[in-house]
Amino acid sequence: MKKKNKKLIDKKGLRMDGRKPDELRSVKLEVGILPNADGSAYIEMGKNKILAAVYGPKEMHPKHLARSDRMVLRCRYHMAPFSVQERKSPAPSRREVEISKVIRDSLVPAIFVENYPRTGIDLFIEVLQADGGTRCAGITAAALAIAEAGIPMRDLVVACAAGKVDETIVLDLMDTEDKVGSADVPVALMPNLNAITLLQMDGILNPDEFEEALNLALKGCKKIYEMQREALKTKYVNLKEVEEQ
Amino acid sequence: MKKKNKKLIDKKGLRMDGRKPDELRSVKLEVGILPNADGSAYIEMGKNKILAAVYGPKEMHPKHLARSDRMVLRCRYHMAPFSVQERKSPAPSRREVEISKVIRDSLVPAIFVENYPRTGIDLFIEVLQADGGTRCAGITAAALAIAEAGIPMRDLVVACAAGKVDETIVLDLMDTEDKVGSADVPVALMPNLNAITLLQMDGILNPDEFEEALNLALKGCKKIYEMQREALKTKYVNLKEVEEQ
Amino acid sequence: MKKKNKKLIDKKGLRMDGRKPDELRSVKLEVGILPNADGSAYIEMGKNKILAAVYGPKEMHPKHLARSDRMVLRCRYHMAPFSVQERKSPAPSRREVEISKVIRDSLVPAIFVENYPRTGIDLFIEVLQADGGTRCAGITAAALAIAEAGIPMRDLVVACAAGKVDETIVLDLMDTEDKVGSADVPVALMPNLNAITLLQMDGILNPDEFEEALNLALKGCKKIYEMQREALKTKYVNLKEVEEQ
Amino acid sequence: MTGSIAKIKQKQMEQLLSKGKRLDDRGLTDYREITLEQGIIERAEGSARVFLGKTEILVGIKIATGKPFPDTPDAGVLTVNCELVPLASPDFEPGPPGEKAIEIARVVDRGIRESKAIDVKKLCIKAGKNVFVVFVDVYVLNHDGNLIDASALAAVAALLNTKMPNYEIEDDTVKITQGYTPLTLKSRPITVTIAKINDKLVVDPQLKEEQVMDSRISIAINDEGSICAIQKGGAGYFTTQQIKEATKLAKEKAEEIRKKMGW
Amino acid sequence: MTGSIAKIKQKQMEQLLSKGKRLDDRGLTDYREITLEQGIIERAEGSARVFLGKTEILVGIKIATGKPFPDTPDAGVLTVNCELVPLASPDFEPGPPGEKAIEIARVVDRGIRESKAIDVKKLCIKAGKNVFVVFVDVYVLNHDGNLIDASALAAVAALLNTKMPNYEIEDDTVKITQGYTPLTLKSRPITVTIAKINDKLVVDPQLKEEQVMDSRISIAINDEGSICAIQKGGAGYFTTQQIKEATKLAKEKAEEIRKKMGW
Amino acid sequence: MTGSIAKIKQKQMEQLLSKGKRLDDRGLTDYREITLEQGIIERAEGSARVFLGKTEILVGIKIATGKPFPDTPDAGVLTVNCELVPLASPDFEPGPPGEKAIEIARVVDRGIRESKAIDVKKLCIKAGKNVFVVFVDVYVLNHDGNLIDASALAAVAALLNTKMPNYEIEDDTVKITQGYTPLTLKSRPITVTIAKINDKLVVDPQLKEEQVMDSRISIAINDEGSICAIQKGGAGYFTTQQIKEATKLAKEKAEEIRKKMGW
Repeated sequence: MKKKNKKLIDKKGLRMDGRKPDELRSVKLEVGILPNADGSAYIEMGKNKILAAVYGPKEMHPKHLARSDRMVLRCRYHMAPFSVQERKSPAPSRREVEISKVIRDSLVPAIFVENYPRTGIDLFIEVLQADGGTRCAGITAAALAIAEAGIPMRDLVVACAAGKVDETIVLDLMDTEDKVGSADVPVALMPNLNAITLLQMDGILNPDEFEEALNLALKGCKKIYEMQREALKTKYVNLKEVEEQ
Repeated sequence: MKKKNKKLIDKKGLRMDGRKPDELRSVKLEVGILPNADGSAYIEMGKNKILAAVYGPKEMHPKHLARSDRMVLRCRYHMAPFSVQERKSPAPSRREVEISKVIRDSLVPAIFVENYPRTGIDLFIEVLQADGGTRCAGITAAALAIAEAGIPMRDLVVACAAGKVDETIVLDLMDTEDKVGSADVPVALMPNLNAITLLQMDGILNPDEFEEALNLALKGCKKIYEMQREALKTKYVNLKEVEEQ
Repeated sequence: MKKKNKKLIDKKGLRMDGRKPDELRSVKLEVGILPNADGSAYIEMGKNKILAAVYGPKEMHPKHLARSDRMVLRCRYHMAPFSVQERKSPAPSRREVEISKVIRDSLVPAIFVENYPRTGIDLFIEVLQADGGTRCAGITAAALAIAEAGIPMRDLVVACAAGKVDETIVLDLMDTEDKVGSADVPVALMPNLNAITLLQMDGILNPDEFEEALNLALKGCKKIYEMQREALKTKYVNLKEVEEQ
Repeated sequence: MTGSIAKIKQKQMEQLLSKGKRLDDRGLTDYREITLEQGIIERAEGSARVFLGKTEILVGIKIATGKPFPDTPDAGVLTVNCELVPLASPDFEPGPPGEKAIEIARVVDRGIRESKAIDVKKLCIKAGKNVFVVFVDVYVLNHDGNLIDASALAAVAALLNTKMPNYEIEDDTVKITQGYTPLTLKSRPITVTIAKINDKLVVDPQLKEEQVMDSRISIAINDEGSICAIQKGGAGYFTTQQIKEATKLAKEKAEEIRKKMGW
Repeated sequence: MTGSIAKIKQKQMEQLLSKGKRLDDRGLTDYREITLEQGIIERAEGSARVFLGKTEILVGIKIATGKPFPDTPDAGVLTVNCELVPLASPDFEPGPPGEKAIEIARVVDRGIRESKAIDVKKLCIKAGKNVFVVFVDVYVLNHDGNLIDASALAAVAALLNTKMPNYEIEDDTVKITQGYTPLTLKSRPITVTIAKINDKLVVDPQLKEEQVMDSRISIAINDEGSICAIQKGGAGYFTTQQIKEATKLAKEKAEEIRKKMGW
Repeated sequence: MTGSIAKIKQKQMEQLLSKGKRLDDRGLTDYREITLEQGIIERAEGSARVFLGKTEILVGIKIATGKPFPDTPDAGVLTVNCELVPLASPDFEPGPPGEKAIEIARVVDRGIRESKAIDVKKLCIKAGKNVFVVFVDVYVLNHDGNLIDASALAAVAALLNTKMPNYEIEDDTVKITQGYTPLTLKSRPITVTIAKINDKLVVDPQLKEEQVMDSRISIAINDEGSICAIQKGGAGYFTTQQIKEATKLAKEKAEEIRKKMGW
């Protein structure tokens, strides 16, 4: 349900948190922060705080889930009970099941799954605090975790949403904009292949508005991609420094 | 709980839907209506609308359920959420678990299970609309589905209930008669072997009344058996016509 | 929550059921009472009525739970729905899961698990009536059931609680003392090895009180151990008599 | 039991049966020894333990207050649950009730409900608001066959032993007061199970007989000798003649047990 | 289907597609035959059955009264559930809905909810206390691909066929009265699924096409031709250009279906 | 870890221990480095993150209103839940809490409850009707041993950081109003875990030590230096002498941590 009472864009064209329509929230990315995981990353995007970790490649267990022609990616997107306003039961909701599926579908195209038959990797995304756009932020972090695990990738994957609030197409909706606004379009992109691997929409947009939102989301993706590269670089520079000591 | 307020038999000895005490509801049978199943059938009996489908014989999965000396029949009787007055949760109720078991026990005697060790067949009965007597109608349809799947049978199985309403022994109780009446006796029969494979009773009957009800139910079974044969014949005539084209 | 309203110790220093602070409730032990089990025992301790049964040693099922270097003990502590004041759902509660674990940890040290690799035994403890101290009484019965099953043991295991009510350290708390008292310390002991295999505490005790309670519980254990030996002797005398007939 | 051993056992049993004998020297229509104790779980509002040979069943009754079902606002609630407690048999596993436990619970429930043993109207405290809920928990402690008859008997015995809490209604809230009133039963249904083995009907099958039987039929008989529930089980069949024989047998055996129980 | 057979099939399909042809002789942007029946489940407040080629979906609508969500006290509740009934395919297993069924339910839900087809305010009986709950149960009876479009179509058709119970409020309690009032829909969203196979876009994929497709996109179009929900699925990707093509195609096909349905 | 490798590791560890040394150069009674951050989850009413060496625990506190338990109508509700989040260890699997997670939750709960850290009477809004429910969710983010101490510490730290919503009662309904009031704790229990390896007692076992330990004992100490909860774990035993040593050690280490935390 979308309500229309609140004023989401002020007279100066700025949003509730002072952003311009095409402005991202502040993003913080860290790679390799969970010692036990084979790969891991942490993202803050506005007030979103999300961890992603990868275990594998490894033998599939149970075995009947293995595939003779490719690696299997299992994905669990999950919200901590304290990540949202009303405490969420830790049992996976239908929403979490669906998001786990679309995130998996958004990442598989970037992995050379056909090169590692019979193996599997487990991806876990934990939302510690949610503020709108968690699936996109989760994908952005997950791609870094997969890269850190040393799993060969065609390209990184980066995700960002655009949408419509108060008749304006805006980038990277925060929680209130998502709930009260009139449309939300999350998009995931393999930036060098120009391939869209996640696309969903909620709300109502005419075809022109949709195209505008899609293009804005893609722009957002490309900006975040630069930060992803930076985060990976930082990680490996640090690593090199550690090794050189 | 059986209530006694309603008048279920009128002065002319007719029932709420105009039937005589020993009269069946109208029955419609169709064989082979679900393209993916190995065998399937559809029954309408009064307002009951029920589908039955068979998959198999096939390897049992999981394997430890296979039996070295016979075929295993698994059976799931299930009601659609919209099949009854108050929406039913799709999770199997205790009632559905029990009925699945007695239906299985009513059909196994008709199958040459000893000839197909280590295999299994799955039988699914879906009640799309319920109007009393669903287990009997389900058995009648299921036997046709098994036959259509080409699984060798000693005999068909056909089922029908009798019971007592307003001090009268009646055939084939509909929903209100079942709920408000004083007894219900569902019976399944292998008609050529004269073998009773399902027998249950709810309510109170003295031994004479019980015998009367049982005999009436058996009569009903034999009538429906003729319709079963007709339905199979129609199916194979149609098939032959298709083949001859 | 511990309440302090009730008077649990009277002017003569006696408890609600007339016991002295260091007195056990009456204990009744029987060995070998469930014909199907490989070993079984029954305990009454005050109003506690508890059955324990052992199946095994046997092949582990499912196999991946087997251990190449030892026998696996599985333990289920469970309360009958009618064993407590308010009917308890038969589904295992978190409390039952935890108690199952600590009981298992209290018994494993007594079994030569390293001598029987790849095997398993199942221990079932059913509380038919609960009156405080069920985990201790359950352990005492379970050790007898394991012994009766012929599983080689280093020592028996015997358990008893001590605690604090109305500023007094008391032995073997019954239900009201457990709920209204200020501390409860269940202890399990291998009496010949002087080895403590279960130790828990609820409530508040200063270190001196704790030591006093621990010592009192150990005394209680040693008394019950004599009854355990008696019960086993009775069992085997009876058995001999049966054989000689 | 593997298939081949089962077949040898079955042969032996069939030879005995053809001479009118059974493994434990009973006649074809004899029950095993029945022992009944009532009130052994003081915490429960009612309880009974039944031994049927080596089969052992404990039933506990708990009474709670709750809401009526919307379609019967003036009736209390009867709930029967059966647990095949894993200590009763190597074949029972922990976990929620499977189809076997559910069938037992539902057959026991049907016998009590259809015989109108409990006057559910009397369990109503305030129509549409508060009623008593009677929980009948059937606990199988040792399994040596014919769980249905032993469970049904223990359930009725436990109900006969049940005390209902007294209560007052004060300002629309139910207050449980001191003391108890016995629950009165309007009928004492008795369930008799008959197995068909090699075309012979045998009463009260023990476990080894159940393992080779074709099928079984359980028939509940009320105080007046009428039938109040039937359940056929097992992957075999009965002829009409066998059904008639079984109902006659059930009536006789139920009267015999009723006499023995003093009901 | 094993990997190698799948590869041969895929090759054949790709050769056909490169000539603009499909396995069943359809054009790339053709739907299979659509058949719609409404009102076939009289017990339900609304129902519809859709055949899309051999894919068969039955949707039943049940209306209940319940409490509103705390954050929307004056709005009724819409609940969409999807069951991949095991008789519909050898690949469906009994059990609670898995991710595939949940995705279908949520995509159908989104199409209805976001198009504002149902005025949930009109389902409010008494704010904060009583509202109508609309249960949309999607029942897949035969699976031959494109379950999303068939389910979405059947759900809207069933809602168009739904009658709401009349009621009165008496002393703060809701009383259902005689008769019904039709549920009016403010929009009739139509969902169009387009699969990408070997870089070609094909409308309404059948099962064999789904088994080899790279990915799919489902687009719901409302009465005004606006987009009201999108879901990309499958382990492949789309280019921006393909997305544009797909949205254009979806709009055309939705209009075509709308005309056919007379909506 | 396979059995043989485990045995070699165990040998090495035992040799070190016999010299009073540990794998990471700690003394037998030393804790690893403890880092505490509070308030990092702004959405939660309270939160804290504890690092104990590489072990990482995040605890979030959520406050809700609910009904009291019937037997304590004037007391709020404390609920502790522990999730062994699968990203924390290759040994953790998704799914409902198993016995390990349940044990941690219950030991953490016991420390808080038995020390009377929270005055549950103050969580009562209207006796018998409305109370506050305090959800303590323990989230294990990296597992390197001694989850109990780290969880217990993070839980108390998160509660110390918790703000309770203000409220008014208007016509029998609770209305949450602007602003917050800090939750005050009456005690700050600290839990100390001691493992027995090869008959030596070591404080704060890391994961590799837990894998070879005989058994462990966790002891919660309140502000006054009294014991408020104990849990022995692991398939080994303690002598009476070792228990006495462990309780003494626990008291010392708890005071040390209390000082470090400034509690």
